[in-house]
Amino acid sequence: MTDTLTIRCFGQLTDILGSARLEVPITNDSEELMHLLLKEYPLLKTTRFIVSVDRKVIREKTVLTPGSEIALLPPFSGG
Amino acid sequence: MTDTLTIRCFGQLTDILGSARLEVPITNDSEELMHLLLKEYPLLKTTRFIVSVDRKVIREKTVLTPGSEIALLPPFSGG
Amino acid sequence: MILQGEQLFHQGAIPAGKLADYIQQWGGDHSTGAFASFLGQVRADLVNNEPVTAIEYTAYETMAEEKMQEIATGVQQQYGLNALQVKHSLGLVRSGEICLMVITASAHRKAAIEGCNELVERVKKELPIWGKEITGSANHQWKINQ
Amino acid sequence: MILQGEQLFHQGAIPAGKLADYIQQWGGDHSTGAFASFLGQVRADLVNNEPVTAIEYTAYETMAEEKMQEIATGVQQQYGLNALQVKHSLGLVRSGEICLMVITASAHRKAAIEGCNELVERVKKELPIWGKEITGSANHQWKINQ
Repeated sequence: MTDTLTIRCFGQLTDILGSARLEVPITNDSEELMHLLLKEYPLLKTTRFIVSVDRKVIREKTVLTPGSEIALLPPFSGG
Repeated sequence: MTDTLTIRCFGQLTDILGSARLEVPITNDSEELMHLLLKEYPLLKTTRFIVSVDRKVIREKTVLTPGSEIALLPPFSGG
Repeated sequence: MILQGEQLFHQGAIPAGKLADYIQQWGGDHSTGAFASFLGQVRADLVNNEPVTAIEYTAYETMAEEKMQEIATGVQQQYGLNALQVKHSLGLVRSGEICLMVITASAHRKAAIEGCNELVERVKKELPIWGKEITGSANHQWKINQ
Repeated sequence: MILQGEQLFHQGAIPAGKLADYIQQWGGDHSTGAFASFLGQVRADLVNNEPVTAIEYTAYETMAEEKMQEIATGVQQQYGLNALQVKHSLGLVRSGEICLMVITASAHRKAAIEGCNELVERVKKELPIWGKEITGSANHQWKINQ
């Protein structure tokens, strides 16, 4: 067990943050995580993104565990 | 100048009439032609078809000349 | 670019590779962002309890070519297509083989897709082409478009 | 037949010939009467007065593959498709090259065409894929789907 969460970033977020991965101390749920992320990485406020946990987009507060696969996803632009 | 009209037939009309071409004495217009054709070839009454003159479908009475390219077209079934 | 001076009709089944040929050729236009295509294939439908083995296509060729030019010009202008092509078989096409190919190219997907659909509908409704469905026992019936 | 166990992603530009390969392969199903396809190509649009020379695609690959399976299963059932395939590029695709290929097979044209359109829309809206538009002067901007 680890006491940090690794968060994957994609698209323009990798430009904005200068990295494709962020590390933060573990939080209980996705709402706590967002508070923490926006405090630690204020540049996140400059762009739109949604959050996925275990490869599913989440719309509501979601419980997190050290094994959760978390990602920040800016608007999709495939095709 | 010729005193007959040659009429091309397509699709199931070639089966019904046993021929891809009909010859009839010249008529002044398409309405007279239809009367003549239905009298000479009563099997034409057994199927639906439309008439083209010079490669355009006609919907109204059309004047004919010996040079008119006339065809009887059963329902299209391409594709 | 319309029809590129090519004939509408193709003797026998249309090879699937023709589709790729047009796309490669038209890809040189870098304002094109979308290709839509439709291929019609002869199905082994049951006719009087026997599967269709082939369709034999005949056409009023000169009228069909003229009408196709008129349709192509109209659809090209209406949808703002960069290119379009329609090929239809004449003669025998076996089940599992291709009898109709329609392809469009446009800047954006909506025009390419809608233009392609319109071409398919109009080809089936407006071109003087007839299909005779042939079954194993030398029987046949004339195809009816729905 | 769905996706045939193949990967969604293709490294670099998608060769147009792939389309013909699927059609030839699927033509063996004589209940299929219609193939519809869509190809997306990188356009040389102007970005800050410079033409786009390429798009570099990245993706959340595992999530995209899972989502694609879910979309494919849903669309296959909803439209009664005999087969479907979606391929999307990863990495650099130059303008005039193909970045997206969607193809469907069905008994009748309506299902093939509508199923193909739905797949195109959902691929663009729902798959976690990002395109970085690259212009000549080493500049870039992130693509925005309309």
